[in-house]
Amino acid sequence: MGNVGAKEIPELFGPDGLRTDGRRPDELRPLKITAGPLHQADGSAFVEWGFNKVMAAVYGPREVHPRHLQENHKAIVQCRYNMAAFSVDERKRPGLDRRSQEISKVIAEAFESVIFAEEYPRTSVDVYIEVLQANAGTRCAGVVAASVALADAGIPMVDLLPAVAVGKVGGKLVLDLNKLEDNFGEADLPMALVPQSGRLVLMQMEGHMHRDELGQALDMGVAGCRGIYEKMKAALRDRYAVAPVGASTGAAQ
Amino acid sequence: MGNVGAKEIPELFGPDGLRTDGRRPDELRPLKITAGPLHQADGSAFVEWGFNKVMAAVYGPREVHPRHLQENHKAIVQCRYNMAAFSVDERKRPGLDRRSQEISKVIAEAFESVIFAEEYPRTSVDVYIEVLQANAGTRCAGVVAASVALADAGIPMVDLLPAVAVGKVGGKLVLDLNKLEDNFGEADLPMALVPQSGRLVLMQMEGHMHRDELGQALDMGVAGCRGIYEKMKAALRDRYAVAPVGASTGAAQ
Amino acid sequence: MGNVGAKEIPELFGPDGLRTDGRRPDELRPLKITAGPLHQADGSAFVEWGFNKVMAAVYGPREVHPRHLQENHKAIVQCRYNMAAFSVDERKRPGLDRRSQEISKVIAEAFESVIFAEEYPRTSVDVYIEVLQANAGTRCAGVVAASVALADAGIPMVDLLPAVAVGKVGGKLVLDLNKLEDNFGEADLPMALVPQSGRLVLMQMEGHMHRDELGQALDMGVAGCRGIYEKMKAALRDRYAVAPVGASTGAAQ
Amino acid sequence: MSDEVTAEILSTHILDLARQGKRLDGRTPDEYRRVEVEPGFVVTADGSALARIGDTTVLSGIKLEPGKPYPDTPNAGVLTTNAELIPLSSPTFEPGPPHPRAIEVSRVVDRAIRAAETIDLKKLCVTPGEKCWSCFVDIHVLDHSGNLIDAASLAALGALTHATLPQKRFGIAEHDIPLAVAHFPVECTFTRLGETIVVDATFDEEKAGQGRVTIATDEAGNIVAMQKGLIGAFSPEDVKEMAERAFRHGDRLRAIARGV
Amino acid sequence: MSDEVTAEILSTHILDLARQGKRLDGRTPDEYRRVEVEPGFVVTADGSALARIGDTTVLSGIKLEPGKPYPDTPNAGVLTTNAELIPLSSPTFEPGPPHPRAIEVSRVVDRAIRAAETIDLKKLCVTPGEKCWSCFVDIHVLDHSGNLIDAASLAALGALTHATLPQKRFGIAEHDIPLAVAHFPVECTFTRLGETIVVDATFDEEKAGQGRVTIATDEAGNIVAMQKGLIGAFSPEDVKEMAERAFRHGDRLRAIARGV
Amino acid sequence: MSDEVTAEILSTHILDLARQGKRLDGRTPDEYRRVEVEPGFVVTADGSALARIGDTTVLSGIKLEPGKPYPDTPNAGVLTTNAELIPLSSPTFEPGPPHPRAIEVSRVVDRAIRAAETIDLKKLCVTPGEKCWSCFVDIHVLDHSGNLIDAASLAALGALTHATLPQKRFGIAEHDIPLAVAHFPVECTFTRLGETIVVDATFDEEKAGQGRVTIATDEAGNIVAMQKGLIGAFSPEDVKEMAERAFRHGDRLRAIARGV
Repeated sequence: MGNVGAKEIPELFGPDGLRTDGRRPDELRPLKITAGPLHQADGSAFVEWGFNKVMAAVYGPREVHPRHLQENHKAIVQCRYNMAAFSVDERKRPGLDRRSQEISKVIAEAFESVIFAEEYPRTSVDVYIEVLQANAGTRCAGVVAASVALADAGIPMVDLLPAVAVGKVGGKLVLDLNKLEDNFGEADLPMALVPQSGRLVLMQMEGHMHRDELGQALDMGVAGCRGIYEKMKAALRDRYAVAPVGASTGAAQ
Repeated sequence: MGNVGAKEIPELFGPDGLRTDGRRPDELRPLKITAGPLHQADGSAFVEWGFNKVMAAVYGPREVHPRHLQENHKAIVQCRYNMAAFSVDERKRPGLDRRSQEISKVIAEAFESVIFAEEYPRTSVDVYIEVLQANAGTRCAGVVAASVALADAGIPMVDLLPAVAVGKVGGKLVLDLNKLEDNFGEADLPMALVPQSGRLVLMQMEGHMHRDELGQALDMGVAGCRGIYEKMKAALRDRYAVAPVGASTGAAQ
Repeated sequence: MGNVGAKEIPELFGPDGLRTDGRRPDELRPLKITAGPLHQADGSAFVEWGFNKVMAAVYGPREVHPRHLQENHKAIVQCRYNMAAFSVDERKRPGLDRRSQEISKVIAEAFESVIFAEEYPRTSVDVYIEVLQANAGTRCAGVVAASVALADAGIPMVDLLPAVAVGKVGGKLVLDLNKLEDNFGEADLPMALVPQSGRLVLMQMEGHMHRDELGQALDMGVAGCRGIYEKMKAALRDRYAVAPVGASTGAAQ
Repeated sequence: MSDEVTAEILSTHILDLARQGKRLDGRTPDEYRRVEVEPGFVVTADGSALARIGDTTVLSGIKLEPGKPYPDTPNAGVLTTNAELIPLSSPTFEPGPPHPRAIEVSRVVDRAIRAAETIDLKKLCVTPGEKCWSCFVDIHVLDHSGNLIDAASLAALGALTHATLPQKRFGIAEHDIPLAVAHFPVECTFTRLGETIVVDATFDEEKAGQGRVTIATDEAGNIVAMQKGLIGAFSPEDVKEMAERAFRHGDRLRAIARGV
Repeated sequence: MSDEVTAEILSTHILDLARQGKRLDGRTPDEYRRVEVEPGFVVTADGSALARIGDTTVLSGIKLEPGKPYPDTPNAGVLTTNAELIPLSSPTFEPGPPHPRAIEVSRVVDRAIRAAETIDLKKLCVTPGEKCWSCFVDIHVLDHSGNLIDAASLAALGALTHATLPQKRFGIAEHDIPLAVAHFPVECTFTRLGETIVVDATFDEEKAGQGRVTIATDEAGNIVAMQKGLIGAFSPEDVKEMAERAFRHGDRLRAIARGV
Repeated sequence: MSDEVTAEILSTHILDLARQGKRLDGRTPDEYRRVEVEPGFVVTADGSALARIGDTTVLSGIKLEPGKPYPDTPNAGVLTTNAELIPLSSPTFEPGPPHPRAIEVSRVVDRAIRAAETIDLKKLCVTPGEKCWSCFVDIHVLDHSGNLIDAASLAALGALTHATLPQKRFGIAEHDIPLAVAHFPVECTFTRLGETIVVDATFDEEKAGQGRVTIATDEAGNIVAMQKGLIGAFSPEDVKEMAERAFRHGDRLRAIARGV
């Protein structure tokens, strides 16, 4: 998207109908989730997804900073999605640009939609997402990482939040865009699903998608999310398998 | 003023002694004041003056932000004079530059000189002035708009604050400079008058004005303010004529 | 230091072994300390050292700003080391750059190491250092000025804090680098001494100093500090000699 | 009664009404307030429009200036969208650096304009890699009674539609020419009130709302941008239904913004 | 007794004295404290002066650097005035971005220098539209015992009067030449204390004051800048009378700043 | 028991142990926790390394870009070091502009790299005064369990050691070449606990500490940077002793960072 005036569009499908990285249209990139890699955070997760590397940490429920944001009847979720200077081809100036601030906002709202916020009035649940290596799909990787980190921190939630983008590439709908597809595709539709209710709590879209394609795109994304959901649960099971509950509490703090 | 090294000075008076826009030296540009155009603000006014378009809104008396500015025995006035990016020929970067901050300060002090501030201790009266289209004289237009907005909000004041600039153009004193006169004139002297006491609560000046000219310039400005005062009162009368008191309260909030 | 790729290194010692400004290797530049030159500050000092001119002022113990930095059992020291725009050859943009922020931090920590902070819980001792004319060694001049200002303000301390840099120039260790030596020398080691205990509370170093040279460099710096210490005490004696205690209190406030 | 309690009661009432398919101001769930777009409001801008949706008022002004293409798009002009939620327009807005909600408004509007290829940025390139036109879309909220995104989108589209390339001001040509607008995206925003999803929520409805979805459509049957915001969740079926509603409203809103 | 009460009592006393034409430090209403200007205080600056009015001390330093003319004044150099009200100089100043009162000081001083055509900016143009000298007037307040504007104005004028164009530093010519100063504006500030209007108010008088007016005059009988500040009001007659007083004081202050 | 009281008790315990030459985690005063450096962690960087000291984890990434030499060093490339103490890594870090402690970490690491002439900046000059490579060393703290400076220094050195000049990305040459690393400085940080001075303090030890000294050494027997920080004092003898310890640890840390 957004590459108006850029170079020629490369071929994005092989003669076998497979994508540039050999995937089928509805196939995810390799996804590896590690729960609890950090020691200072109350909960954490590291996600390697395609060529993305994303770390998430959760602190809280804790005192709200700045204080005036505090709410009397519930916890608030504050999210900071940040890209490391070296995570992209051209060095990114440190600090949150407008894109990062927008993503931080929609991710915070997504999690606030599933957390039992009333249980911790006057507190903040702080979600930090650091993109260390970026290759398309970092916001979805961030949501997946943060969701596992929240579970690792023991924050009560309706459900985990798997997330994935559906894109339109060379006129076809595909799941989980890679960087080339993101650069030269026609549409990008990231979403995050509450598997338990089948509803979306995060959804953005940019590009061109015909009204007739929307239904199929959503269905493809929901199916993708359900696959990711299994990997998230497995990561949390692995976390407890390695370190039994009593020990893990210590390790996570 | 301030156009050192700029192009040649154009002719600013016709052979008939009239100005480039056909006005006599002591004649105001067309001035239209609308009280109460906004729905969210506690009081508001829209001023079209020559080619200026200025909106003002008032909120308060309300809690002071930031808190440490609060005063125990009186209300404070906070003013934000801002120019829209598209209000001038060359796009202005959003945000308050130094000029806007200085103007905000002197306007706040002008209103704090006429408001019965002791009636609302520990509160703030917030005055917002937005210049949407600028053509010389925006600070005076802002004072006029804000003053009507304060009255519309029901803030108790000694009096309304008419304001106008007197300038020196081609060696002659004139009232209410237009943009051409402002660019190529020799002096600019904006002022705001308390009609009831005949005193000035805002006055700035820049340029060259001989000591012998000051008295006449002040007299011309005071007379101009008295004319504007009538239009301000009429605008407030119109506001109540259209919507009787009970209804207008609702509309203004 | 840090002049990689710069012009050729000039000769830094004469045939008589003296330095470009005629000093012996262990000789200080002329140093003049004036205690109490300012009227608003609770304590102040002006230091002219070589071609440096540095003013320091102390306010406090007073309320902590911002409030959240307050400590329940002791005073904190806040330091702002700042260079005037015109204090250096190329105009410096106003405001604290990263170097100034680092120096402010280490100076604050140096003073917090010698002040009886427990005597003033929940307060701040604010130390302001303004470099008006810079010529190498401004942080040490700032420490000397601030230390005299603290004494002038009557803040209880273990001892005064003399400070000086030792450098390595043309392979030799020298005391109190001037600008030319600082630009073309091999190492710079500023330090601040607590004369009473013989310990250092500020020490930084940059450049190349062989492990065998460190001991001699520290000894040279300590000896230099002891000389400066005498001048600091003399400046405080002069302050009280001119204005007897009762009177000086008034003058300093 | 504290403000918080009053707001709580109002929200409950709004949700009660919604359960019956009703709204506080008498509208149906799928009904917009009165929509007006007044082009040319500001003559100092190279294009401008004032959009009103009920009591919500948003002013947009376009400025075009000589600039330099981005290195990765050497053949295209530069488009920048900025929204200012100035404190004049609402008691809930404070002075200071742009709040995330202001950034969201500008980015959602920007995304629709950009993705729909509203203006052909290649035509704003003068010398590839060297010189181009920079197009600034500035959005100034004046009165915030809810549904800022739709109002901002209409104001921006209205302003672009009537904008001119100020070739004369910059001594590039003798005459200004119209900025060529190729596509006409409009945003349509929905708010969940219980199981009812209403269009064009008022400020009070937004406060009672349980999630918001904005869908931008173009004149050719494409969805060009979407944004789910605030706390709440929507099923894929909800999204499909909202998209159809967005297309229906889109045609009318587009006509108003274009003044045709 | 709280600080607030003490200040209140002091203000009342100052106003009582003023009613009798008296001041706390024994001056008459139209009398300045001792005024001194010491040029050349800082050798790293291209011009500098330390101005003292009583206990108020302000240092100004000039820096001249190669720059680029503004597009709308291609034949003129660039003048920038900046005042730093650093927290060293007063318990009432805090660290942080420039406070509006610091901005006001710098802008009022700047306005007088600029309007009086103190330095002929055209002479600072090297190549029209391409190269010029940028002249920075930096004002550093060291001790704030009231009347900062006048002290800042004297320091700036003193610094400019003795400044040199550093042609050598920038390899432009073999020798530096003096910066040509054409006019000599000085500011004179008045404070209302009841119906008495005093010149050169102390910090305590400023706190008790009911409005402030600054009038800048040049050596040729022109008023070049004015600024009314703080809470208070002045009649046109007050302004005329202050202007005459400003001209009387101006001649003496000008001589001190120029060192003649 | 309040957090403050708990921390106080822990600090007292740490100081008690130190008096007996012991530490909470069983180490001797002169013992580091396990040290690991993993190069190449981030492929988008031109060089990167993840350094772990016990639970402390720091990631550094190098980026090289075409730039312009500074006017005073026309024959040298530009080196910039930046450390981000992001709130993800510790409950004590807050979002916002760089805190002085983050600035200190970046400046101390930068000072060692620069003074040791780790990379020959002259080789990064392409056209004197015109074109050069800008080398950015970005340091991202991920897990802060104490001794950030040493971990940051190891990560930065590890990243530089394995970095390449991205000539291909910028169309300068067909192939990338390794960034030539000439020297290998490492920092070694000491913390006073009573009269015992320990190396590689944990977060809790730092809180109990009475002063900190960092000494950077190179492979040739030079001290290239030092920094005393926090509240506390050290005798010249303490400093000499710490320097000798820094050289001993330096050889081992250097080998780990270089991966040799």
